[in-house]
Amino acid sequence: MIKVLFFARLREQLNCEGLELDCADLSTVTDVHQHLLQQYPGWANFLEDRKLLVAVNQTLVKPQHPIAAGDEVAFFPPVTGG
Amino acid sequence: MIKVLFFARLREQLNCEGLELDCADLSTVTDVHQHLLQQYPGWANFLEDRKLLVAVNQTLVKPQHPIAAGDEVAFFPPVTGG
Amino acid sequence: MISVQTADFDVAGEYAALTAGDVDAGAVVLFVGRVRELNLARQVTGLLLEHYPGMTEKALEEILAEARSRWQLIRCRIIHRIGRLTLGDQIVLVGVTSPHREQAFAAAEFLMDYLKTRAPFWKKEMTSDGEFWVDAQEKDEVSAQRWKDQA
Amino acid sequence: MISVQTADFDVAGEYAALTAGDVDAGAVVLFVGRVRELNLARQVTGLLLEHYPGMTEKALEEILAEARSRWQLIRCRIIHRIGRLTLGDQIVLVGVTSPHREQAFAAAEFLMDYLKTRAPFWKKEMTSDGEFWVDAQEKDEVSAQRWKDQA
Repeated sequence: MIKVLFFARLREQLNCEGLELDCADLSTVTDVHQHLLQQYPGWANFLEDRKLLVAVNQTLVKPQHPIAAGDEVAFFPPVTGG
Repeated sequence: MIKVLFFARLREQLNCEGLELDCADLSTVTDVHQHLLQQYPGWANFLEDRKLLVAVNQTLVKPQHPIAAGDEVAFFPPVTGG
Repeated sequence: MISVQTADFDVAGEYAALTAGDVDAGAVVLFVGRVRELNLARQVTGLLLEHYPGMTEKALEEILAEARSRWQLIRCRIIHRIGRLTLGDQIVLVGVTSPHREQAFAAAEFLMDYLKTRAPFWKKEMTSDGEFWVDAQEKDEVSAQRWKDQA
Repeated sequence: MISVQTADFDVAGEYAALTAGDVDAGAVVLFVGRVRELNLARQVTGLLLEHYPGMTEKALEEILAEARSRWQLIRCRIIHRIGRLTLGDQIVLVGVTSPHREQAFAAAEFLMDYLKTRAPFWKKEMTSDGEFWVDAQEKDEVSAQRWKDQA
């Protein structure tokens, strides 16, 4: 299993803070993304935003980053702190 | 008459804080400089330092700057505050 | 040192901590970011700051380590507030000390540029027209990018 | 506002004065310069700061006016001490507030660069080998020059 988290505007758009996924068939962040789109077609408008960032285990990564059981995968909009 | 001032290292080298000069024959800062060199030959070593700055009435100026009665002319080394 | 907190911070105390008992730091630079009324032509009455607990601290530590590898820094401090803030409130503090002023300025600007583009904080603005998530600004990414070109 | 004084200054009070009752300044930058022990490989025990009374204030006012013409600044503060200072003592404070952080940083750096090359202050260092006037550094003139290139 992996843990998936959503933050800020994306969290509100999906009305979801996070969920758990069986990762047996998921080897990269892109696979996680595709899986979410298939499972929740209503999220496409929001999840397909090309500006979204993704972190695996709290480090920013690229879409081709590998995924392993126990990982924490977070999707969120560009950051706006400071 | 004009007032001439010296600061910091230059003041110590000349052992002089300032003096007054008749400015009847002095029309520029360069004239003041030349006059001082003639009147105080022992100052040449210090007054001929090309890095010296000069201010007329408390504003930095170039050697060709004009001089008038009542002016305050200051010679000093490059500044080192801050 | 890094803090992510809902509580306000005391600039005087932070300055004292950055300089106490030190005779090597010729230069101290402090930056404080505050909630301002007018942002990109919107009339703001307050902010809500969301963050990603855990990752925020990790990202800030990485940014700080990067700054320390680039410049000769003696002490560094980052404080970022989260939660609800109102007009004039302090949001963020970056403080650095260095033997040299140009390094202290560069490090403080770098820390702010990287914090703004790499640390997981998100601002929601309260305005008379409702609440809106703030969009990331292109100019912040451009500011952050110039440090990469120098590396 | 500008002060040239023998007395020490209080960073906390200056920060408060720069920000009190203001909701426009999203960014505050404070720089403090201090007497450090090791300067250009010399072991320093103290400083004597000489200045040109009257011209100093005039020069600082001109530098401040120049900064205000270049950037959108809300409040500005320069304090420079004169007389005898010891290790760790505060020498100079530059504080600016602006709606924008990049402008606050640029203005504070500009003020320090110009102050260091255009305001009539001179430092004499006390060391174990005696007292020595500090030579102006080429790098300070280079720093100041880059603002000219941008004008």
